[in-house]
Amino acid sequence: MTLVAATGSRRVLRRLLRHRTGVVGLVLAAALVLVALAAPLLAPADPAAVDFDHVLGQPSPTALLGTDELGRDQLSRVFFGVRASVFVGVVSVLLALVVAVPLGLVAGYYRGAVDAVVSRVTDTLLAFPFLVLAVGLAAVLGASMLNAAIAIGVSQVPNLIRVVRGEALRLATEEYVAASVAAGARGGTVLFRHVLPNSINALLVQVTVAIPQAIIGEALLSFLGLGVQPPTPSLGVMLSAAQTYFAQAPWLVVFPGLTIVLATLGFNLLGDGLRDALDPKGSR
Amino acid sequence: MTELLSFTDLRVRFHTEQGTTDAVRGATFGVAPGEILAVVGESGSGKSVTAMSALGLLPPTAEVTGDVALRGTSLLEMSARELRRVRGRKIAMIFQEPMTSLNPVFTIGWQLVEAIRLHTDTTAAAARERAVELLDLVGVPEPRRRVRQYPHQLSGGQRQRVMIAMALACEPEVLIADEPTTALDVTVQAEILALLRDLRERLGMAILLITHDMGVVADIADRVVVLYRGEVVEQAEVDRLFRAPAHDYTERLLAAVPRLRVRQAEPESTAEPVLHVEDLVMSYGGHRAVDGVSLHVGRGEVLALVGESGSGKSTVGRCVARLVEPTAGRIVLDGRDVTHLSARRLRPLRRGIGIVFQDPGSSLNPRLTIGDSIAEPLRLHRVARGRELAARVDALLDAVELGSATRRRFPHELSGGQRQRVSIARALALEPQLLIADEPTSALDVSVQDAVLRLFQDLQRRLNFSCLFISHDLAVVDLLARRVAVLHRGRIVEQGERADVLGDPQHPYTRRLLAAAPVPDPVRQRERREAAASGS
Amino acid sequence: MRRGYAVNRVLQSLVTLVLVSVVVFAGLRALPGDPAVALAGPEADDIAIAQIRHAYGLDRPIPVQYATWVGRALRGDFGDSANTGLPVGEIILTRLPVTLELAVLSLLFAALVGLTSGVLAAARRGGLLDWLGNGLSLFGLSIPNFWLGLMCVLVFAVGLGALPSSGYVPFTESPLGNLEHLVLPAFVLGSGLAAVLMRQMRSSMLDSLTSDYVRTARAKGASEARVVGVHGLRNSLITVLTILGLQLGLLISGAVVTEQIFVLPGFGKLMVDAVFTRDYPVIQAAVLVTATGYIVVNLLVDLLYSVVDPRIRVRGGAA
Amino acid sequence: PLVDVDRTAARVRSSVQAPTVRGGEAVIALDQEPDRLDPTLGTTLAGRQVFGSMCEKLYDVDEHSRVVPQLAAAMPRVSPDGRELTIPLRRGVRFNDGTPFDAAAVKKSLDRHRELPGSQRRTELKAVRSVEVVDPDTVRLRLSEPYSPLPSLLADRAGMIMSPARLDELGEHFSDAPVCVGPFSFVERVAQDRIVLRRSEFYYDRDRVKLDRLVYRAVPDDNIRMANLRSGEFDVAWKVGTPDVPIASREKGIVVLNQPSVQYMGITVNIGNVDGRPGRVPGPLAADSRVRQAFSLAIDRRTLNRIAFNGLYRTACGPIPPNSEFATPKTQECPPHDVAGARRLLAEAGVRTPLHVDLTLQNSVSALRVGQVVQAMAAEAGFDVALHPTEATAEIAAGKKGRFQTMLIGWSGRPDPDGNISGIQTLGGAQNYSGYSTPETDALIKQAAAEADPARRRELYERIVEQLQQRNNVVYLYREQYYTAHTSDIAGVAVFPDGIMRMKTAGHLATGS
Ligand SMILES: Nc1ncnc2c1ncn2[C@@H]1O[C@H](COP(=O)(O)OP(=O)(O)OP(=O)(O)O)[C@@H](O)[C@H]1O
Ligand SMILES: Nc1ncnc2c1ncn2[C@@H]1O[C@H](COP(=O)(O)OP(=O)(O)OP(=O)(O)O)[C@@H](O)[C@H]1O
Ligand SMILES: [Mg+2]
Ligand SMILES: [Mg+2]
Repeated sequence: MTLVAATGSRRVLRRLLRHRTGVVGLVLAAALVLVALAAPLLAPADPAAVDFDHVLGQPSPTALLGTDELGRDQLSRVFFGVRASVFVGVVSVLLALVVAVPLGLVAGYYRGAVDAVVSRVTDTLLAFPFLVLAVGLAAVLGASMLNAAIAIGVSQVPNLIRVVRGEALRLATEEYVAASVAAGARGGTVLFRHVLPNSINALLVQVTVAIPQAIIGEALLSFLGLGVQPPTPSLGVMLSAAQTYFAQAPWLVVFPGLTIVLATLGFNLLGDGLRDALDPKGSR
Repeated sequence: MTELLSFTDLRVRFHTEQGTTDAVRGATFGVAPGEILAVVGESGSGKSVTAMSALGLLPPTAEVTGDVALRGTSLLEMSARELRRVRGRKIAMIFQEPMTSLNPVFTIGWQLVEAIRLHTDTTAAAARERAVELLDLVGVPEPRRRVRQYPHQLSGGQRQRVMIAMALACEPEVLIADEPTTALDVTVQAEILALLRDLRERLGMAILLITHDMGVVADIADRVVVLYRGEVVEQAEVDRLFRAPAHDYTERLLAAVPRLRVRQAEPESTAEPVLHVEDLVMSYGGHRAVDGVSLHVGRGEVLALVGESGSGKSTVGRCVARLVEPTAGRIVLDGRDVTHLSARRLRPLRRGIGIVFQDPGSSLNPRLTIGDSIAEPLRLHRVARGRELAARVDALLDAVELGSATRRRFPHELSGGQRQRVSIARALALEPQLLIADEPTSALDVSVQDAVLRLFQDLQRRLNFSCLFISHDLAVVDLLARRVAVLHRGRIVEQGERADVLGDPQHPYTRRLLAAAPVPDPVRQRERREAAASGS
Repeated sequence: MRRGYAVNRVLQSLVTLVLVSVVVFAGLRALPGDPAVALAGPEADDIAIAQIRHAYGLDRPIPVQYATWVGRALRGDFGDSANTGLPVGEIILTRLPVTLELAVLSLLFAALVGLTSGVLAAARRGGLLDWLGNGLSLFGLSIPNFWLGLMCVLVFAVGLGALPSSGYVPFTESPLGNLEHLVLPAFVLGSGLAAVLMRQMRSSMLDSLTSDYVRTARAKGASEARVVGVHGLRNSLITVLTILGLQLGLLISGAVVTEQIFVLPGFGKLMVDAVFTRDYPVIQAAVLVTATGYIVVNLLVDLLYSVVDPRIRVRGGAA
Repeated sequence: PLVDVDRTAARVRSSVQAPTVRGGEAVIALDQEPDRLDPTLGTTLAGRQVFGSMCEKLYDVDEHSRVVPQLAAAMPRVSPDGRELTIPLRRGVRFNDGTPFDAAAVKKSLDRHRELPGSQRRTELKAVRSVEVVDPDTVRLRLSEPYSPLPSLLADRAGMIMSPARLDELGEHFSDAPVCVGPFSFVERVAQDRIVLRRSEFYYDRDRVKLDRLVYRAVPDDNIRMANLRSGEFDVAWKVGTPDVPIASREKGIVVLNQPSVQYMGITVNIGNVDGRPGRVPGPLAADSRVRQAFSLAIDRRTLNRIAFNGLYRTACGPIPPNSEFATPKTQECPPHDVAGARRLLAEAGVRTPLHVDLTLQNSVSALRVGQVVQAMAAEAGFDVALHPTEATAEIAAGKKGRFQTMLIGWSGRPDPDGNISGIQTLGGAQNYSGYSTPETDALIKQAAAEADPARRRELYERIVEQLQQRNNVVYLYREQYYTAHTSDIAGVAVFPDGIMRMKTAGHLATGS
């Protein structure tokens, strides 16, 4: 987190806490993370415990969010679903960042041969649709939540590379970059202290939109057998399973769906808040 | 006297992280039709902020009270629509920093045409013609080629003149010019001042001229307002002000004005050259910006590089710092050929080179605090860390007359002059062997400039560093430099000991340059001007 | 120098294509699920499988298979679909226009909605428009395409009967019919992209709007619309352009779900079906087509970068 | 519950008849893209649906799963030793390109089925040693051994006869423009989009054919298929998802047909399949039949059907479907749901519980649902089942290679019991994924196939099923039921137990309303 260090983490936090929607985002995101961590404590029932006598039960005092097609408690499943989805969402994006940011920066800043190599490899990766990539990775890596995160992360890498590269191309022409070079900064310093912080806004947007995409993408991977292993739920898996019962039990769609919306909302609002908190010109 | 534009008890306060800053504290003054009012004052005294408040261009962090009125109509209470009709048409503004104030992605022709067509029903073609005309008017050479160029392809002075042309596009009633000649050499400056004078005469334009150059004040102003720490401390006719300054600060200000008086030659220096440039050529797409420049700077020596705006001074500086790779020629640093050295090999050498960029605004990372920007070179070369680092940063800030409170601020929260001083502090942080200073005092008022120059001399004596000093202020050159090189259209036309070049100029351009340097004395300046007018 | 750049890029593109073809060729063969088994169907016996393996040359070494394939491909022959027996080249040529049309329409929709709402949201930061734009975009981000599509079918086709629920009519056959069939798919496919564009546009725009040149534009007396729509926009385009370029490619291959819902005979569906049936000839050719698409689009984007931001054009090496 | 599902499932309805008019077209939605339209090479059920309208066979099955003549004029005459089948052909029949249909054409097609490299029919016809033209209206099949299931196999793709003219013209590429005898003839195929057929002028029974055109489209998603049926875009939708059946059945404007199938789904246990060859698989599940029996006892098939399929499928405990003429009470017998018994068996076998079991299954929503129910039920008896969703082709590859411990997989079913048993349960069977067989059972299976007398065969199959149930290398779970929907604007669409929609007599209703 060079960035936060560069601008003073305490200052950023203070500003974030004063940002109205940012706080809402922070609270939502924190709540999700908390639910993810504490799912076993919070869940009123075992998310895998079936009850074949009470399938597709409507929300009721005993099962607050109803029960699913196997009679499992939907509330508990949502809690555990958050756990899987948030994990995949956050980890995949982090992974993608770790790979894409350095490559994109280097390609955009140095251009020339490095750029050619990075960009062509990116093109190659992009040529494989997510599904093809996912099936391949599923085959190579085997099934686990972490592997799902890796597969999604890999598929997000080329996008992020191109976004970061575009920013680096633009920012490399700035005079303060020249100033830093003139002061004897190494490429890494220039990139991480000057170029990256100034492309943070574009990056934040990409990251915050990537999280819901990862959550939805995970459903597909789980379906292919790469993601969470049933009966462990994830929000995406719950949503795709509920599709069949849409007419009979709409609540099976509504609650996981709403939770995804909340996650999207939370991370995006947090992103907005961070953006403003990190922006020295921010007025609020 | 009816005032065209009047400021009444104007107060501007900025709400920032570090609390509130009172930038302007109850300023009251006005400018009459056809009047040229100079606003002078210490760097950071609120000049630019005052000017910008008139057109409602302050950032949202600013809280403005009091009133600014155009012909008695309050500008602060105007609706966005009404204000838009005033902007550019009735009141035009030239911003202090031309580098960042031009849109980087449009050609300057486009930007001029826009300024013209926003308020008049000119056809696109006619507007284009007019744009060329305007560029010509402000003395930009080859205007037809220039209209197709982008801001980054112009020199600092050229950009500044584009800003001027843009402001004049609609012949406004009031022109607010914030340091309009900082990047211009004196010959061009003289032309611009003549142009302003002419506009005033022809159109009765009122001009509010913010400047720190007392020579310019003496040359053109009718009246002067002196701002000090956000307050108007003195208002007077120009002659009276120079003759009998009433306020303490004004007195100090005038006393600090450097005067060009060509001091005696110093003993010939025999120091070995630290920097040696041979036949340097830099061409941009066929256009030779620098065309066979050779020069050398000895140890402990200050070489002043003067010359017309756009003559290639900054380009020479950039080449020497190896920020661009020259098209041809050789650059030898401390006996080492660095012309084609790789970035990695160059890096250790960079420690010994400090650079002050011509445009302080864009050379500071907007996301780093001032303290971090200044500390960067120290961190990079692991010179200091932790508390020691903080102490050194504070000392540097202090040396350039900025309080240590500035440390936590961001570049956009500073005034132009303050940013320039940050840039100087950063360049000096490593106590370099060679300093490349590109117009380092252009945005400084004379009192601060005085302090900075003294610091320079001080450091130079102490550290015996060499300096490539790019400037258009001949008085400053006279004060600092041992030798002077005169650049004209990419070539060195004259080079030698300061006393020789300034005292006995050989090349016609040098002579013109010296003749054009304004004298900070309104009476004498008027005489010189009249003499020149009758002479030509 | 520009021409040199272009030539260089074309050469690079060829290398990329070779790279892609090798990766897809080798990668496919590394997938579990023997293609011969897949081709033979679930109930075939071993002899049939062996015969199929032989018939498709799958028993030969991979490099030989690759060489044969490349040799034919260079002559424009991509073989026959292993699944349906139809010529691959022909299949792709009939599928591609559908998806291209869908992609272009949804891109138009997304650009129109996403960019304008992004610009408006930035211009009216914190205002009603900002809230509205953000709300819609978050909705667009978090609702899976599948659901949106299904809802659209249920509401507009089944419920209101206003639009057809499936199928495709070529433009040349009936322009109106063509549009009718693509309105919903384009909306569904474009909604996610619109949301991403909106967020990115808003963010870049907010950056531009605090800059000095925007202040200059205001000082000139430019209307707020002009300040935002011309000065701000142009400076925000770099990032947005990147996203647009990426998405155009994504749209082509990512149209699977939409094509599935609206029963469009598109390229995305072709590719996915091919993956699941291990229809090698089709996958190989299809991936090559997407790769070419990306290469072209990214080349355009790179060239546009320097048009949009002239500084990128002339920058010397950062020594 | 909107509808009594048990009653719905039991109420077989193969077609709805009403007066119809000539003309018009029907759009038929399949759940899968048909593969090659070549009877010799085709493998998919979707492909068979299309053949159903354009390629008639020597024999057909009727709604009671009985084999009846189609292009043949009568049931085959079998020689006393059972090694010769003489088939009289229908006269005055033409292919849809006008070529006359005769014994030579039949021989050409049957030989192609037997010999074309990559033929999918080779196994089905492997008992046939030669095909002879007796006279233009008669063919004779010589068999290597008596093989009773043959006529039932000739009631499917193996019995489809292709136009010899077209075969000469296109050879291997017959699927580019297939021509057979059938009520409809092939017009065009736009890959991944549609297959269009047209009413044939040459068809011998054309007077009963009402529709002018058929358009087949593939729509894999159940919901989308139904939505398009509801919006009027489609006329017929193959396979209504079980959750939707109760709703669609009550819906005005929609007719739901219901036909039990001959297929089954079960859990195959890998007992001796190591890399596709016989070998030793470790673990108590492979080693001890008591453990497998415990697994079978642990599963409550009725509840499984209720939970996973709304009770709309049928439980299955053996390979022979109840609608088969060889079904007897004994072959339909089911083990009880007996958790206590299962625990006891595990204890007897000395297994430490929970016993970990890996279950490979296809990554479809319904398979996953079944898997999770099984997981929960087996857990009660002491099995810890881990699910491994796998993509379909990879699953089959894993099955063939023995790379699984247990696998949820089924068999599409044949009208004759032998087709559901021999390939799966005998040594070297192409689908013997469990890698298990015993010489005694193999012999019995062979004997049953050779037996001509139905009563004797029934007896033999009772014994076979009993043995299979003891082996439990395949734990049979349930049998699908085909639910087909069409709009109430048409009538005459018929679905028989072979799962093929017959469009021959389908047409739009006579009255406007
Ligand atoms: N990146 C560039 N592309 C094209 N032309 C350029 C570029 N940079 C500078 N030039 C041209 O080179 C010439 C010299 O520019 P330079 O900035 O060195 O002038 P200067 O002497 O520093 O002028 P000033 O005093 O106005 O700053 C100018 O005519 C300018 O237009
Ligand atoms: N956006 C801002 N936020 C906070 N403080 C600001 C901001 N802009 C200006 N200031 C402060 O207001 C004071 C006046 O600034 P202003 O730019 O008017 O100075 P100036 O008189 O123009 O100086 P100079 O001659 O150096 O340009 C300075 O102390 C500066 O630090
Ligand atoms: Mg200022
Ligand atoms: Mg310069």
